[in-house]
Amino acid sequence: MTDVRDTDMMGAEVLDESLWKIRMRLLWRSFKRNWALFSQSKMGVVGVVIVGFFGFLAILHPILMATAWKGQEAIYDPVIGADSVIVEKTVVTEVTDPSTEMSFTEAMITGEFFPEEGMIIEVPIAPAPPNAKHLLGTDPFGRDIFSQLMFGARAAFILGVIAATSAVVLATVVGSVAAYYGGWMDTWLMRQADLILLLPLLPLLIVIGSFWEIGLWQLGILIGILSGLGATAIILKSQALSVKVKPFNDAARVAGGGNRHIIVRHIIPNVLPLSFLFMMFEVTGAIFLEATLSFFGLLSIPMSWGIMINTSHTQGYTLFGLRAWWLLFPAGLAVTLFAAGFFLIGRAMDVVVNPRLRTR
Amino acid sequence: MTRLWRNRSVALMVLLVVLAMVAAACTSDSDDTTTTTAAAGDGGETTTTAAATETTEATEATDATTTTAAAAATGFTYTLGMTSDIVSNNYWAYIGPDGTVYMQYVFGPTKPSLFTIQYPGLIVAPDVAVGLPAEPVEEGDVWTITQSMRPDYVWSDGSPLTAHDVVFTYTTVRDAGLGGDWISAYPYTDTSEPQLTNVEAVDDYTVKYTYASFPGGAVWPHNTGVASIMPKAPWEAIVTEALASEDPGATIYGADAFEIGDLSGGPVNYNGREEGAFVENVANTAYSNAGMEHIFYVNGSYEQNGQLYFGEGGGDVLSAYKDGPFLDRTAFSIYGDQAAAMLALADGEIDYWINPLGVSPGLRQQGLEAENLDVAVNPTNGFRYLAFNLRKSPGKFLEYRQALAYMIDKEFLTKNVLQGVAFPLYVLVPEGNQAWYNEEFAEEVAAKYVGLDENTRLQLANETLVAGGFTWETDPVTDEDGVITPGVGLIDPDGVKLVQQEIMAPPASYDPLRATAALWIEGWMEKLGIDAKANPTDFNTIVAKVWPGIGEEITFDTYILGWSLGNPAWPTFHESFFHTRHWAETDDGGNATGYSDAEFDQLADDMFALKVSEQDAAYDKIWEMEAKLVEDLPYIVLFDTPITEFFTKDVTFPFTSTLSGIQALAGMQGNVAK
Amino acid sequence: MVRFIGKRLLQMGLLFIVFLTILFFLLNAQPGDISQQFVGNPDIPPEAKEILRARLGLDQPLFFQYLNYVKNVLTLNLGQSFDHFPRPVSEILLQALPRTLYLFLTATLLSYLVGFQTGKLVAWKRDTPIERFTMVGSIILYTVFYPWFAILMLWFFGSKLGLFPLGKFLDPEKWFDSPYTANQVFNMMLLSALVAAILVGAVYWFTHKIVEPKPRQRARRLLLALVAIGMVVFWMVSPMSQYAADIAYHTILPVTTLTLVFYAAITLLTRSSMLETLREDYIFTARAKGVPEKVIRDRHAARNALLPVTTSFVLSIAAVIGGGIVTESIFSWPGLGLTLLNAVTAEDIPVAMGALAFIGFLALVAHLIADILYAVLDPRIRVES
Amino acid sequence: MTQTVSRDTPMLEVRNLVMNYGTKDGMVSAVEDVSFTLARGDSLGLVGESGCGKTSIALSLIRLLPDNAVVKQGEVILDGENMLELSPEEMRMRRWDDISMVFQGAMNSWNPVYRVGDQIREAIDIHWDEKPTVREANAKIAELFELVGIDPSMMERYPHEFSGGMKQRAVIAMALSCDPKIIIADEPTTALDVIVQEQVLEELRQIQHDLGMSIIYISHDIAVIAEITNHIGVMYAGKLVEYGPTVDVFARPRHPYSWLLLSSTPSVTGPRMKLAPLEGEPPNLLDPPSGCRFHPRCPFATDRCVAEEPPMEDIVEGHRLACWNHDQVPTTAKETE
Repeated sequence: MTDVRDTDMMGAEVLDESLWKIRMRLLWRSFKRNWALFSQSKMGVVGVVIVGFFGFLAILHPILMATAWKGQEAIYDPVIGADSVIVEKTVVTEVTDPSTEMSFTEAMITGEFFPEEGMIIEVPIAPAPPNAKHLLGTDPFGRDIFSQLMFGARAAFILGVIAATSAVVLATVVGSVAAYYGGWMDTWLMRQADLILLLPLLPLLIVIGSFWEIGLWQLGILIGILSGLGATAIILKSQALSVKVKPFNDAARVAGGGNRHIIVRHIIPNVLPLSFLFMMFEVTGAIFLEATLSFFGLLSIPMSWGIMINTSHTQGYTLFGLRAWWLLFPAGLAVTLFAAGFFLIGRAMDVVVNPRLRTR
Repeated sequence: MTRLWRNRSVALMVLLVVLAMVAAACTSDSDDTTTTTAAAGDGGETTTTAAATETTEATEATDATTTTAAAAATGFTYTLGMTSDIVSNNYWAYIGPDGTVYMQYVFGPTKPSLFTIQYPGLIVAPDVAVGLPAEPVEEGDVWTITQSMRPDYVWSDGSPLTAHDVVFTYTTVRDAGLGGDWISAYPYTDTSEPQLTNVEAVDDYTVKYTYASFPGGAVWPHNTGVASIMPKAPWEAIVTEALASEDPGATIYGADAFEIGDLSGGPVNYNGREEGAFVENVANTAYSNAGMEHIFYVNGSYEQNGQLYFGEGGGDVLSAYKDGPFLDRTAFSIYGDQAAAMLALADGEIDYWINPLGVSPGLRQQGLEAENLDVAVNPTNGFRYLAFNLRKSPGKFLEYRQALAYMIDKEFLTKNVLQGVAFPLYVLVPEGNQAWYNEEFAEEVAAKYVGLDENTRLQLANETLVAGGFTWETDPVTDEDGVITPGVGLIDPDGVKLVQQEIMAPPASYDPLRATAALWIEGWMEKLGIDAKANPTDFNTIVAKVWPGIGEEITFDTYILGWSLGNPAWPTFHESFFHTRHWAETDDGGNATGYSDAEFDQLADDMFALKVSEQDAAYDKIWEMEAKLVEDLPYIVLFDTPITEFFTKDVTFPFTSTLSGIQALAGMQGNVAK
Repeated sequence: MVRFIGKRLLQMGLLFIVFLTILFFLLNAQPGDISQQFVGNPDIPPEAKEILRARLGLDQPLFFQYLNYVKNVLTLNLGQSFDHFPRPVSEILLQALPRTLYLFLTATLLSYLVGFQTGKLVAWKRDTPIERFTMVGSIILYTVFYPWFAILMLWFFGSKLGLFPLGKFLDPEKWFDSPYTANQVFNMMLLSALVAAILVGAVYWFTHKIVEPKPRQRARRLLLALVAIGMVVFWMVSPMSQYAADIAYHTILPVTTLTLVFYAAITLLTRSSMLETLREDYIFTARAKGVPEKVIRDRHAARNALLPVTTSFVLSIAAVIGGGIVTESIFSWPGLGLTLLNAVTAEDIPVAMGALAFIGFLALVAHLIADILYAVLDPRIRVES
Repeated sequence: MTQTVSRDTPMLEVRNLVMNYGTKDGMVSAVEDVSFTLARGDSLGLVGESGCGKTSIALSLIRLLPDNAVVKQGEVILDGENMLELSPEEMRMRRWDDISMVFQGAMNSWNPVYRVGDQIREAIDIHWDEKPTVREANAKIAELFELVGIDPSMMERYPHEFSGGMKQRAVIAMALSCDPKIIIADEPTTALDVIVQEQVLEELRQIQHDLGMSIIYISHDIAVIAEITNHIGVMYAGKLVEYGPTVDVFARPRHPYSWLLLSSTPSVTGPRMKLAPLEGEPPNLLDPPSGCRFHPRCPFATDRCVAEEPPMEDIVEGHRLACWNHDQVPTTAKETE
């Protein structure tokens, strides 16, 4: 956190060079230094690689849709796409070759309630196992899993960014204000934070999500508000408190800076590094909540990893286990890895932000 | 360091608990056998005594019913898997506010009625009543029905079921102001049409109903005649007490029916539950219909105990069976998860999985692969549809609706998009309702749409729109090969360009079929030059927008929902959905589209004026209404899914081919055999 | 200390009521209400809807509904369920409580005990393959998508290996003629655990006065063995044992699943807490005194590392409860979480609100217990009180 | 190898001790070829700037070095036994029994969650030949507490209930609890305020005098060392540069570093002098200066100092130092112009 302060202090002393150049240079220098610290942690690098991979997937999806899959939206769209591999089967009493024949029962399942021997019925194949056309197969509705996975990555990033940004912005403001003003404002904000911290977020969101229509943005902001007023606010407040007692605040006040000026110019910039750290953990939390709520079918989102799991679960494929592995594993692993990626980055960033943790 | 113990004590505590459990587990086997022997030895007596000593609450439950029922049992335990628990043990509440399908599974077969609908032929036949439903008689201002009842029908405790029980049921419903299905069963309110003003016992076995106006087949017998009859003896005190209380309904619904010793007049009686785990029904050994013979003929005729009730009889037999109960006990084992229920079924842990939605595709696959399972596939009594708002442009323009009907390729939607889990529909009466279905007509309607390619569809739709006076900002263009480039910016006959049209449908997490259909319909609408937007909307939000309450403006564009239809033996839903008097904004009724057609209203009213004996005339009216609807298209009926059910080969049902499946008959607890 | 906790709880309790109020208005402002359930059935006339609305009090102005709600909360019956009408919400929640408590306590205690031990050992074995393996495993378990993990567990142990039942908390066949309700058995199990805990506490309390360590230890061992034997004998002779065993058997998979995830979190936390503690001067002092390494680890380092782990317990309560909902849903365990889920699907606002309030209340109580525990563990706080 | 132990043969002999820290950037030679002896009942002060290796020597003596530290060579002979060759388990039993320690930060030397008495008893339980009962141990602790001037009832209290001085006294009591041969006092008073410092030092001296044990004082404060030791070793950059009787070294510091160090310290008792600053920074031990490690800062440095490392030589009997130009060092403290 010292780096940002340096930037700030030194920026004030600049005489002949334009300010932004110096800031950029300092930023670059501090970035290099921090990256050196960060990359000491192998786990952190693994985290960056994982997140980078998902970032690549998220970007790849619109590109593929615009190039390789152009004109094939009907097949590859993650939501309405469906691959119509349709096979004609003959209705027979004794099925000898399941690829060309079907039983009366199977015929009835297709809606032909009065099947007759020798009838020819078209049946689609879904979920299809991975093949050249669908790298990860299709889901029970014939939709391309790989496309869904990439689309889900985008949804995850959007959610993570909204939740983390709103949480950290709110928490930074709340923490700074509570630390700076103290008094009843502090008491109110901190008790409120304690309460949110204690209250299980998931049941609350389950209740809100099932009675209200909640989409990706609403969920992101909701999570942001709840955690921004909660745990994150507490931690950022204690950080702000430690910054508050630093002499440059007095200097600023002597120089005639108002309260808001001091909060905005001095306290918040110094709290920011820790805020960034919390953004990482925030993303982990938000993606878990989204996936869990989607798993319960409580969100109005066209497609996400949670919905993928929900679909295979409600369609009854989860207990197929390895037989339908492409329904069971990609989405679950994606949520897990994505969360792990940000968690690992967060842990490694912790070392950068908290000098106490550096290896001696 | 002495403080360290607190940490260790926790460890020890847990260790102890674990040890205790292990110990208990070791002893459980031997205990198990002794208990079973005891229970088998002298039946329910052991159980109930134990219950009386161990639990204070259960003391009152030691009543004759339970004991006799359990003691005399000789059959088998019919184990059903169920994915949700019941919410009450009170029959009043089941017909009232707690009317879930799971309540129906457990309590449906516990109360008799004057008439019942006999499956699979959907024939109205006597249960407690004698003979066919009595004809309504005009007596001055009012219409009366005098129905005689069987003198030999008894409750599960052996006491006779009399006309006083019927009167008691009606007066309780009326005086306590009970709602829910009680109102449709006994339409006592002054807004009811026709109002059931009185029910009296002419003698012990004759009951007389008084209606304020003529009761058509839909009311008699199809509401009141098939309504549940409650036993007076166990309930009288509670009802008297309830009527004196602030909210009589709540008091009646809140009573613990098991403690009171509610009686059964059906094949089984409720025998307690373990919340979240299982519900238990036991055989009603006093069941009056035990041994009753039913014969359904292919030609639709129905014979009961050798007596012909419907049709001319003769010919091939569709289904013949005798009433039980053959079981000893029905156990509803509750699974929170569908997959778990399926596995339990495959493992033979349960005999049948009773499930209102049928089995999902993945589990169906597992079921088909399981050696020990049999399957029943049936059509359901319902459909999913797209509804227009006929109060405003463009929904109010017939050609707009017709054009869209051309565009929606239901075959493609169900086969290619929905992967064959659904089948297309063209008329409202479901195919499975054989007695009422008009296959010829349905095929005729379907023929208008089936097999058209997209270009032809577009061409037909555009022609229809042009005929209706619609124009485009950029007109559709047909090239020399006949390929049409869609138009852009559809303008209605009043010269107003269409605003964005919203298609509300439940989100994919709630119902992927409807959500997906909405997205495809969006695409088809766009081909007509309409700016459309499929909007995944919470079920509640759709309902709130479609039925905002009396006097509220209804502003939706289109929505996709599904109907599960009521009584299949006398379909009245055409009237509910499309009669002008059921407008959502005036009546909060089923007519959400705002469809209003004098001719249709007349047909519906005519149908309501028909008696149950005039089923052929009713059939004709229904298909006349259908003919209006396929032209006017307030709904575009989309598709439905079949219901697939699995059961072990150990159990036998008298028939498995029945509308909405075995679940609609509460698992046939009265007829199942092992 | 006591006053500090008390004041804080009071403030939070008041805020909690404010939150419930906001939630009440939020939920009641949502589109539609429970009377819509009849929309699905064309046979039910519109009057039925009005009757239901009147019966549930939904026809009254929102503010009156709120006053009624406050009255119900204050009288602790929490109103009547819409879905299970007219059952009081409190009854529904109390029915589910022992089941949730049982799951929650077992999983929490197990994960803390095992997680703490593992974290301790792992911190001690820094830079060994065991450490790396445990760390990677813990991070995976910690970040695993819990519902998915639960499904995998169910699939693998329940379906594939067939070792454990697939969901449910008892086997109906064994319970048909049971003289007990499941809750009686749950309560007995919880009670016996409580009694055992109290007895163990008493043993330590009374032997605490024996000054010399050796006889003290001997006395403790003897008495603890007596308690253990007592428990075992109690359950062996108890007619409830077969039922308790059935429940215990059904508990294994959900508890293991829930435990594993929190176990990972505790392990990670304990490890970093241990590493911090090991840098403290008093650890060096202990070494200089010639204290054996194992004693340093267990008595000096771990005892202090326990403090931040205890604090984190407060933070994890919310998470365990959240995980509990998923567990209950996937393993068909009819506790508070499943009650909540069922209530929200059935639009049962009173039960949903009640369950949420109850869960919040549980969290507050757990928080209080954790605060007290912390005070007991840390003499610096204890003495001040 | 049996030796008769007499007052004359040193009880502790450190020979050519070399100790390095392995770091990411290379080896740091923290202790370089240090030898000294300590007789029974004697007290030795080790003085030097922070980071000069004083504490490293202490840690080498009790063999509680950090994981990355390696004793490259040398011997630590206590009563004829090389401590560096003992097995870890044997060494553990020697700690506190033979060599106990009073630490720099008494504030943090106490485990906050256990009673002070219990923590002392822990050492007693481990090291007394016959494990005492709690009563016996408590009696001993009470005795020690009285010796260091604490109310014996305080042993039932927790560390946070002690004041800073009391904690330090209690640490001393703990150090005495097993009657060790040597006590290493590493900056025992740094964290205390001046008055308490004096008291604690006085007590330490008294105790040492009364009990006749040996003490190694480690301090950067040469005045403290002067007050209570009879031998002094001056360390610079991991090397012992001057060693001798305290009186001698103070009277006439012969190594330029000692001379500067003494000059930079105000003396309460001695003549008033102007303070001479010690200029420059201690060297980087990753890459120590060639020759004499002090040469970059030495006012008397010559080419030889850069090229050759001066050996440790007896200048006067019992007074050794390592400097090529020790005769250049003025006899009086440096005066600034």
